[in-house]
Order: sequence, then C-alpha cells, then structure tokens
Amino acid sequence: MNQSLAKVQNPYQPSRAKIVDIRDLTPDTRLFQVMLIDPKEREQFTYRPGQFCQISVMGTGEIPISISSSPTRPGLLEFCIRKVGRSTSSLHRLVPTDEIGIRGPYGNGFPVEYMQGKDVLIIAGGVGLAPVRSLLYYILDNRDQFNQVTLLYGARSLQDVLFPAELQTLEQHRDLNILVTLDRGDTSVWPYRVGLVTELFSEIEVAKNTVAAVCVPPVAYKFVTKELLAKKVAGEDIFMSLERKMHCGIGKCGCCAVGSKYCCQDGPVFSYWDALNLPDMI
Amino acid sequence: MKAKPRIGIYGLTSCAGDQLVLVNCEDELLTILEAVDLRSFVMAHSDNPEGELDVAFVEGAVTQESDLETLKDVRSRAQILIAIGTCAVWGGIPYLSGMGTPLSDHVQVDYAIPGCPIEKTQLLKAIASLLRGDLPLSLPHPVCLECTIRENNCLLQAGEICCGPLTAGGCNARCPSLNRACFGCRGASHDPNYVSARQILEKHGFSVNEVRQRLALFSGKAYEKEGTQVG
Amino acid sequence: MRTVVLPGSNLEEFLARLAVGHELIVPQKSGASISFAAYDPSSEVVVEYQRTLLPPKKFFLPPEEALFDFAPGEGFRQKPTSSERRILFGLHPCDIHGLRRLDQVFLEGYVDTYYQAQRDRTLIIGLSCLPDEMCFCNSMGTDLVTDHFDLFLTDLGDNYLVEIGSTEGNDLILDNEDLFAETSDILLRKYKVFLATRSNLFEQKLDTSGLSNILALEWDSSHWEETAKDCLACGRCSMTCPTCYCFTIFDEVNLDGASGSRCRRWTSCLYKNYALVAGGHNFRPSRGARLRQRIMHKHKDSVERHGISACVGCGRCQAHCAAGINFCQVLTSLRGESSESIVG
Amino acid sequence: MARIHIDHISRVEGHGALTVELDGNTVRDVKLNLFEGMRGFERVVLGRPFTEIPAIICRICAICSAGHAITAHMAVEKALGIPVPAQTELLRELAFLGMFIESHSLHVFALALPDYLGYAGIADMAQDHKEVVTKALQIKKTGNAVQELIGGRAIHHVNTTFGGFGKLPSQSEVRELRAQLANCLTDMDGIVELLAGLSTPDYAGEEILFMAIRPAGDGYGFFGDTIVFSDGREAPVDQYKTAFQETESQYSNAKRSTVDGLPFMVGALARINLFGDRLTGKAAEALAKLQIPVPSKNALYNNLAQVVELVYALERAIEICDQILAEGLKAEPLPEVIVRSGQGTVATELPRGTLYHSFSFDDNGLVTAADVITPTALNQASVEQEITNLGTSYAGQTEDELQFLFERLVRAYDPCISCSVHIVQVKAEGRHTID
Ligand SMILES: Cc1cc2nc3c(=O)[nH]c(=O)nc-3n(C[C@H](O)[C@H](O)[C@H](O)COP(=O)(O)OP(=O)(O)OC[C@H]3O[C@@H](n4cnc5c(N)ncnc54)[C@H](O)[C@@H]3O)c2cc1C
Ligand code: SF4
Ligand code: SF4
Ligand code: SF4
Repeated sequence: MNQSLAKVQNPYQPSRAKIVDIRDLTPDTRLFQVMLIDPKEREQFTYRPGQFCQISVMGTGEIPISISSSPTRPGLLEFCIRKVGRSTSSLHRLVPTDEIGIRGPYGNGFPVEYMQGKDVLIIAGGVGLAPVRSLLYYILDNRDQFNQVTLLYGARSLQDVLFPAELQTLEQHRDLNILVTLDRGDTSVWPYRVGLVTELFSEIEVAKNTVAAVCVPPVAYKFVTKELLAKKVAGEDIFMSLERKMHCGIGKCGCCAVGSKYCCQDGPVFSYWDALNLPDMI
Repeated sequence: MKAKPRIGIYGLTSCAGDQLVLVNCEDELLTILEAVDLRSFVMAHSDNPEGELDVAFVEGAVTQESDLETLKDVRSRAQILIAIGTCAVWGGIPYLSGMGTPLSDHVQVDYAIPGCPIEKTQLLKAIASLLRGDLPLSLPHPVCLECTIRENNCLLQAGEICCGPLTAGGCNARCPSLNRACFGCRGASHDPNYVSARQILEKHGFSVNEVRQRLALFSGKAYEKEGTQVG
Repeated sequence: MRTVVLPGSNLEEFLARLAVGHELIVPQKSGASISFAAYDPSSEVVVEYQRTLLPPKKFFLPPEEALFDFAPGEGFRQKPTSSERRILFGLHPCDIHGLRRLDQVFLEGYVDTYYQAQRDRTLIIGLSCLPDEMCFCNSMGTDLVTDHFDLFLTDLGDNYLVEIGSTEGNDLILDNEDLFAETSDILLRKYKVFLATRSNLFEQKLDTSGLSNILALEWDSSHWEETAKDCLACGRCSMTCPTCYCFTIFDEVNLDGASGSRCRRWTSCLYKNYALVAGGHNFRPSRGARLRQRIMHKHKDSVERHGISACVGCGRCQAHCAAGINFCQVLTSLRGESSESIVG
Repeated sequence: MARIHIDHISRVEGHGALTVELDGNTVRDVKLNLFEGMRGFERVVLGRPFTEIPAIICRICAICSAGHAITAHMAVEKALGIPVPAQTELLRELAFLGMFIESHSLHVFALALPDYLGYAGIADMAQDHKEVVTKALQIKKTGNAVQELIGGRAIHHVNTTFGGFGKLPSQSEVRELRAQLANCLTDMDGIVELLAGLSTPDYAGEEILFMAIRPAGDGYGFFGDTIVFSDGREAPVDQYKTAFQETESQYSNAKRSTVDGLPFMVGALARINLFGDRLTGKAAEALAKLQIPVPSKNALYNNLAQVVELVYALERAIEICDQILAEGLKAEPLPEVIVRSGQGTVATELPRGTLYHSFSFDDNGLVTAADVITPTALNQASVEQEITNLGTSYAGQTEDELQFLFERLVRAYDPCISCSVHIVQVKAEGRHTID
C-alpha cells in the first residue's frame, strides 16, 4: 500500500473570501454577503440549495453554515448567522472588507430535480429559514418548474423574524403562500399568527403530490413530521435538513455520524425514511 | 488600532500559585504586558488604577467577607470574569475544610481555567484567545486522554487511587507520566463517574473513607453532587 | 505470493540495515507498556508482544497535529511533510487490518492529504503473534493478512517465513539478499502447524453472525445504560483502538491575537460534549447512548457503510478499560438477551 | 497624631495591611495585619493518611511550595522511620536550590528592585532596563526549570515521594540544565556589579536578633538539626516549641513569635549573618562586593543577602549537576513504608526563613496532630519592630515618603502572607474529618 496516489488538494484548507456586506436581520442574526477572492474559485463555485460551507474566522475556528443565497443568483454568497457561541460571536464582530475562510459547498442539499412538477411545502423554524431561503429563491427563479409553493415559518417573536420585508414581497408578488407564526407577540400585523409552527397545518390544504422541506430546531422534527404524515405526505417525500456537531465537513472527523450516515456528506438533508431507519436521527 | 484590553488580576484566599504561573511565563511576560493595559496586579505591581475592565482573572476561594466584596466589585467592573485555579473554580482545599466557596457560588463566571496550579500553556492560550476577543476554548476531555496519548499504563487499572478519569484534562497527564497517581488537582472533568470510580477502587481493596477523601480532595463540590448517590 | 526465509539470528542485522536510509519504527518497551517508537541501535526491539498501547494509527493520524498555520495577510502555510521513507516494523495482522479500515475512511471520498502523505511514505513489515485472553481477531476474520503489507514475518522458531507483499518489499529483500534464504518444504509445513496451533489458542470469542442485525434490533435494550453505569467516560478505549478515528478541529492562536495554527486532536464518542451543539442540545445525552454509539459504530454502522466491521479484534479496548468493560461480553449478552426472549 | 495606613501592601505575595501611628517624632504603634483568609488546612489534614499530607500542605503557599512539599515529606519520613537514600537527598537539595533561584530572583528583581530604581513594578522597569529584566527573567526561568525537572512541576511538585521520586531525570536533561545554570551564573556577575552600586537607605536601630538552622556539615546550606540564634542560644529542632514562643495576635490572622519577648528575624539576612563566613567561590565574592554589614542593624539589607544566596544557589546547583553527570543516577526501588504511629519534626531553611513542620500519626498512619510554622509568621514581630525603628529615624518625612519607606521595608522581608496565616496547629480533640 505505498504506491503514490494522485496528489489532490488539501481538503481542510479554506479559500480566502472577503465580506462584502453585513446586514442586521434580528438582534442576534446577521446576513453576511461574501465573495471568494480568487476569481477562478469564484467562477467554479457552484452549489445546490440546502448545501453548506465550513466558515472560518482564522484564530477562532470553523463552523458549518448553510448557504442562504441561491445558485440561480451567482456572484455573492450569502450566509445568515445567528450569534450563539464562540465562532458565531467572532463572526458578528467582523466588518465589511474583513477576510474569512470558506470551504465547500458540502452536503447533499435539497433534491430540487425531484421536487419539479410537485407542490412544495416548506417548513422552517428560527434560523432554519437560512437554508430554505436558498430553496425559495431557487424555486422563484425557476417558478414554472414547480406547482403550488407554501412556506410555514415559526419565529420566537416579531423581532426574531428573518427577512420580513423579503417574505412580504415574495408573498404578494410571486405566487407563494406564506404563513408565519410567532411564539409570542403581536398578531395584528399581517401575516403573523401566534402559536407553534405545527398549528399552521390546520390552515393549509396539502395536495397529494406534495414534497416537504423541513428545517426546524432539533426537538421540533418529531412534531412536524407527525403533522406531515397525518396530511398524507409520504415518508420518502419529507426532506429534513438536520443539525449535528461538525468539524471537518467531509466525512472524516466522525462527529456528525448518525448510524451509518454522515450528516455532513450523506446529509444534512435526509428523508423521513432515513430517520425511520436510523433511530437517533431525529 | 484597537485599544488594548484592560486587564485586572486578583487573588482572593489562595496560595497565589495561579498568579505566580503568570509571573512564571518568563518568555512571554513582556509580550503580554505590552499587549494589554494592566489595570491591577497587586502582587506584582504598585500602581493600580483599577476602573472598568475588559477581562478580570480571579484566583482563590471566597473565605471571608472581604473576599466577597472584592469579587463583587471586580464582577461589577469586568466584562469577562475568568476563574483561575481550582480554588476559584471548585473551592479547592478551602472548600473541603468548610471554609471556602468557589466564585460561581457568588457571581457569574464566564470561563474557568482549573488547575492547582493552572497550566502555563493553557493560560497562554487563554490569553491569546482573549486578545482576539474570543473566550478561550474549553478542554472537554479528562486526564486519561493525554495519559493514553503518552502511552502510560493505567494506574487505576494497576490498583492505585488515580483520579485521572474524574479529572479535567489539560496537564498533559503530569503525574501518571511520572508514575504518580493523579490527585485530581485540576478539579472535576465534564462527566465524572464518581460512583463507578469508587466501586473500582473498593474492588482494589481501598476503604470507602480513603476513596472518598481522595476523590473529594480538590473538587468536593462536584463530588457531593455526583458522587454521593451510591454507597 | 513469493516467500523467503530470514534466519532469526539475522533479524537484528536486517533491522540495523533498514535503519539506514529509512526512518525505522519498532515495538519497544517503554515503562511498563510496549509502544511503537523510533529505532536506534540501542533500542531493545520486542518481537514477542501482545499489543502496543497505542496502535500504529498514531503515525498516520497523530494524536494532535497542526494542519496549517495562518497569519493575517499571509494566508495559509502548511508545514511540509517529511518525504523520508519510513518503515513500520512489527505490526500484527489486526493492526494491518486496522490500517485498512482507516484507509477506507481517509482515502475514499475526499482524500485526507495529511493521512495520505504519511501512508505514502510508509512501508509495513508485519509480524506474527500469539493471542492472549483479550484477543479475538480470529472471530473478526482479521487474524491473517494477505495484503496491505510490504513484508510479513511469521516466527517459526529459528526462522521467519517472509511473505512479500509489494515490489518495494521485494527490493528490501534484494538489497539485503545475503541475510535471506530460500523457503523450504519443512518450513512450509511448520507454517501450517503454526497456524493450526495459533487458532487453538484463542480464548476470547465473538459470534459475529448476524451481529449487525441483532444490534439494530437491540437499539432500545436496557443493556446500554446498565453497562454504561461502569463506564468512566475516560475515552481510553477510543484512543487505543486501531480503527477509532474521531477528531476535533480547533484554532490555536498566538499572543499577537491573529496568527496561529489550525489543529486537530483525537476525541472520543464517549465524551459528553461529543454530540452537543450550540444552544445546548445533546444528541447523545446519556452515557448509555454514548457507549451504544461506540459499539454500534464498530459492529453495525461500519458494516452498513463499508461492508466490513470496524472492529479488528485486537482486544485493546477491553484490555485497557479500567472499569473492566469487556466489549465481547457486552455483545454476547445482547445476543443472549435476544435468544432468551424467543425461548421465554 | 498621624496615622499611616497601607490597606493592601503591593508586590508581596498575599494580603497584608500596615497601620503605623506616629506621635510627633515617636512611633506609637505598629500593626501588621496579615488578613489573608483562612483556608482551614488544619481541618483537612486531620484524620487524613500520611500519604496525602505533603500534597495538601504544599498548597499553603505557591512560592515556597517546594519547601513545604519536601519538608513535609521529611517530617513524615522521620515520623514513620522511612529511610531516605543519599541520592534522594541530593536531588531534593537540587529542587530546593531551584526554589531559591526562582524565589530570590522573583523577589529581588521583580518585587524589590523597582523600589531601588524608582518604578512601580517590573513592567515599567522593563522599559528602561530591558537587559537586566531579560536576564533576571532567564534566571528565574532556570529556577523553575530545575523544579520542573526534579519536582515534575514548577509549583506544587508532584514527582517527590517518600524516600524517592516517581521518575528520575535523564543524564541529557541534567546536562541541558547545567548549561542553563552556568549561563545564569555568568549573568549574575554583571547584576552583582549593578546592585553593588545601589544604596540602601539607612536607619538607626539596635542589632537585630536573627535565627536560622545551622547547616549540616561545614558548608552553607538549608538543612540541619540545630536552631541557632545570633545571641548564642541554641536548641535542637525537635525542641522548637520551647526555643521561642508563639502568641495569638488580636489584629492579624497570623501568630507572633518572640524569644523571651524579643522579636527575631529569619531569612537570607539571618543566614548570612550567622553563616555567611561559610560561603566560598563566587558567593563569597558577591558577599564582599555587596558590603552587607555584619552584624546587621538594618533589615533592608535582606534584599542584598538574597542576591548572595542567589549566587550560592546557582553555584551549588551546578556542583550537584556535575556530581550527577559524573556518577550517574541509579533507579532505586522506593523504600517500603511500614505504616505505624509516630511523630516527626523537621525544620528547613526556605527563601524567607525557617519553616517548621511537625506531624503525629496514629497506628493507621492517619494524622492526629499537625503544626506548621512559617517564616513570615516568625518575622511578623520583627517587621513591626523594624518599622518602629525606621519610622523614628524618618519621622520628619512626608506621609507619602513614609508610606513608601514602610512598604519598602515590609517588602524587604519578602513576606509570604498566604503561608503566614495558614498556620496548621491542631489538637486531636474537637475536630472532625470530612466525609
Ligand atoms: C449543516 C449545518 C448548517 C448550519 N447552518 C447554519 C446557518 O445557516 N446559520 C446559523 O446561524 N447556524 C447554522 N448552523 C449551526 C451552526 O453551525 C452553529 O450555531 C455553530 O457551529 C455554533 O458555533 P459557535 O462557535 O458559535 O458555538 P459554540 O457553542 O461556542 O461551539 C463551539 C464549537 O462546537 C461546534 N458546534 C457547536 N454547535 C454546533 C452546531 N450546531 N453544529 C455544528 N457544530 C457545532 C463547532 O465546532 C464550534 O466551533 C448549522 C449547522 C449545521 C450542522
Ligand atoms: S495528573 Fe492529576 S494531579 Fe497531576 S497535574 Fe494532572 S490533574 Fe493534577
Ligand atoms: S475505556 Fe472503558 S471506562 Fe473508558 S470510556 Fe471506554 S468503556 Fe468507558
Ligand atoms: S473495538 Fe476494541 S477490539 Fe475492536 S479494534 Fe477497537 S480496540 Fe480493538
């Protein structure tokens, strides 16, 4: 076993990227617009909705973050990052023109080809909107390939709603059905309701030909999938974007293993069917 | 240029070992002093302007009213408060004698560097992270990780009262690497299984009392919480 | 396979010659344990040993290593890996199988270039062994090797039978021809006797038939928490396992607060924070769940993912567990529970 | 009446306050309050097995931790009759020397020298005297390196055990250490020159009464069996309880010690006064260059006495390394310990003065009584007396100047306040062990 294998590029080494713009979304979440510095790398960087990158603040560390922009709008990459710990705090201290490191894209992403010609029901909670935002724009930019599209979105309170203006524009002009619910707060403002995201199911019709895309906090998957199954969505048509501890993003460090699957490579998007097979998936 | 972080170093009731570890960073001391705005270090410096602090390092346990006053005062002035040393983190030996309590019994502690005394390498890494504006990384492993990496035979398995599996790593398994059982001087690990350790040691022929005394020596508080459910 | 004979009395000389032009690693006594360490002429090479404390994985995936350095404005600098040829002498079949398992992880899919560089520069010289009460490689089908080595030495008393596994291995023989002899029929017969004798010596047994199916069914068994009551969560079983490879990645920053290195360090799925994510959700909150992960990963998940168990039966995990957890026994009692329930 | 109060003496280890009341030109009252909190070592050691005593006791103080650890080992060995091989004694002495090198260089260069040169601390001093500070830090580091190698850790040694060590240093490690020590000794030449040029403030006073342990053998050193006072009194170490008297203090957490009501001083100056004539080589040269008056009337000279001892410690450590390199170290099996009842008292000389450890054990080797008397506690009464003398001499000065002088004098004693207040003195009854 010592014949030299073809030399490949070091998969742990990030590419250099520049922060172009940072927008405050909520008190703890910001949208980062990022550009790869190397023009060749920028050109070659393609991805699918639901894929993620390993983002580095050199000196602090590296974390997995979903790509929140859509491949249909190339050039800048967008990441929507909630401040929860060391690395995310460090990211929040950065300003435009600062440099970060990017590796990726990693993971499988949502099966957009499979979703074509079907109704798409998207369910997001909290910062889980980040990966499905990519899917939303992807669908919008290929609107005729998809049937009815609905977004059920739950946030903690009014001020925690990500992209309120964007959501409003989408709902009004783009033929999308959007329902937003808050854990607590003001219900007089359209389109907000108060309650759990699962309660929104009572307000919608789910057609036979529906594919679901879910990204909610870890504890919520069981409840959401229950509702979906009750609405007769098939197990293999429920796609969930899962969270696990990740260090390498490329299936080496072992930390994100769920049964025989690696969340970073075989996921982060899994079908409900996978979850049935792998008992500690959700 | 960013303003230098304002740092204060305080000692409550202690042996001063953790402050001394900083003074023992002979190669790095001058670099560190350049990089920070040292606002208080009574042990090493006369002119201490105090005031608002970005980071306060506090050593020692709270054993008397004046310790508590100092601690509360420092907490009210500091953005980040770091407990240094097992006395500050767990109460250490003063806790065992019923005379002292750890800092976290009284104020919020943002980060803990355990050790009796703290390890130079960990302190330097912590300072470096703080200079970046990050909280230091925490070490989630017990002494056994480093002990195994150094390929030491297991002293617990060989029948000695080794506290390695119950003790926070970071010392590079100092004692077992010198053929000496770990005393647990770095305080409890993230996930100490006192009950099992006790059963193992009793099987090796130690008395309940001996085992209790040893396991609770430096982190009595954790021992009381986790270790007293059985036996 | 081409074989030659190395008279036992020539081994010392062979090693001394190998040390010229190669970095030579041999099993040696260190304190009370045996470990793989760099050879020097005064080294006491141990040819009869059960298992080293750490497996050879430490040479390919070091316990802690810097992946690259960084500095503001300078980008990333990777330390050049030594390209010196290295020989690992004295690996037992289980450890060679262990490396095969690691190859599957690190060389398939994304190639781990650090692992690859170390692998590429290393020759493996295997060595036969006799089992102790913790070994169960014959149960795992890893008691013999037919590939993944450059040379393999089987101790047949006065002589070693040398199997040659690669051209580079062959070169080592050609370069030192004077030390070797041709294989004889007697020796081949002795080899067969050796194999038969050896396979009778195994005390530890593990019935692997249908093991991954059984494990899948025993997901909710009370055995996990029951066994985990003893577990000290020390992680020694993971560190000493030739096929455990989990690591964390973190940055170490210098006192300028800006430059530093990105590092990785071994970790263990037995550690409480292993599956803990920001916000406090732990995907494996109990010790039982964590112990189950370790066993499932070896005997079920790996079978599903790579078609082969990740356990090579070296016995290290159970030999080094201070809590006395015997993984074979745990597996056997899980099997027992399932058959009992049918009977009952 | 003027009252000068320093509520937290800086550049000393631990927490101490000083109150001086002046009435015209006379000093009315001096109170040194060592207000470090109590940590209750007495409750911890009682009922504990002898094996744990050194590890617990050394936590009394970080700076003299090695001294506490080794002295406690010696006291336990004496109590239980554990034989100590000569090689172990030699290595222990080396560890002691490491402690002296570290402690004295820390105190002289980082804590006291700023007083001589007019800085608030080493950080300020480093701006103008980078070279001295860098050299000083190297010397301090070498002291720690000695302790790391022999003790397994610079602070709170872990390698020392009864009769021996967990692991012996290798020849190459000793060789490396010797080279470092030799560099330091060379650097000390220039430093001694520099210090010889600095003046020590003078004040009027009586001859100070000193106490130290007479070094075993003919040379200088820190181990011995006889307590010696500068007025000629002597007593065997195990009769320390009658050699001087301890009384509780109303205002301090430490006890005061006197002999027939007279305060006495321990530490470097005491040793130099009593046994300085035994010094040879560069240490003797340094003593001559620094012109420390013997017999002394001025406690401020303690700083210079420490410099002499620093040179001695480096020289002696090199000598020991040479001996190890010539003779090699033998891996000796640790002596077998027979658990039994017993009592052991040992006194050693630490950087700040004499340390007494006395422990009693029952048949199971559990502690029934323990007594620890530390140098800073012994010095408390002497500090107060010398402050009185100093205050009387400088009564006309401004309050700020006086405050500076007082603080400087306290600092010259190199007090280790953690040590002084954690006096372990227990009687068997009325205490309970932890459970
Ligand atoms: C596939 C994927 C996509 C994600 N997408 C987003 C996103 O778009 N926006 C967003 O705000 N967050 C996202 N997260 C969560 C984000 O990765 C964590 O919030 C982040 O790692 C926390 O890092 P920290 O250093 O701030 O927290 P700390 O708690 O300080 O974490 C310390 C270390 O633990 C690890 N870690 C902790 N939590 C997680 C976690 N949840 N996932 C993986 N590793 C973790 C990391 O290695 C991190 O460096 C995603 C997670 C995954 C797995
Ligand atoms: S091995 Fe144990 S006693 Fe020794 S330094 Fe480490 S934590 Fe402390
Ligand atoms: S070696 Fe034993 S005690 Fe340690 S983590 Fe593994 S199973 Fe648990
Ligand atoms: S699981 Fe245990 S027996 Fe199997 S390969 Fe790992 S250490 Fe060896």
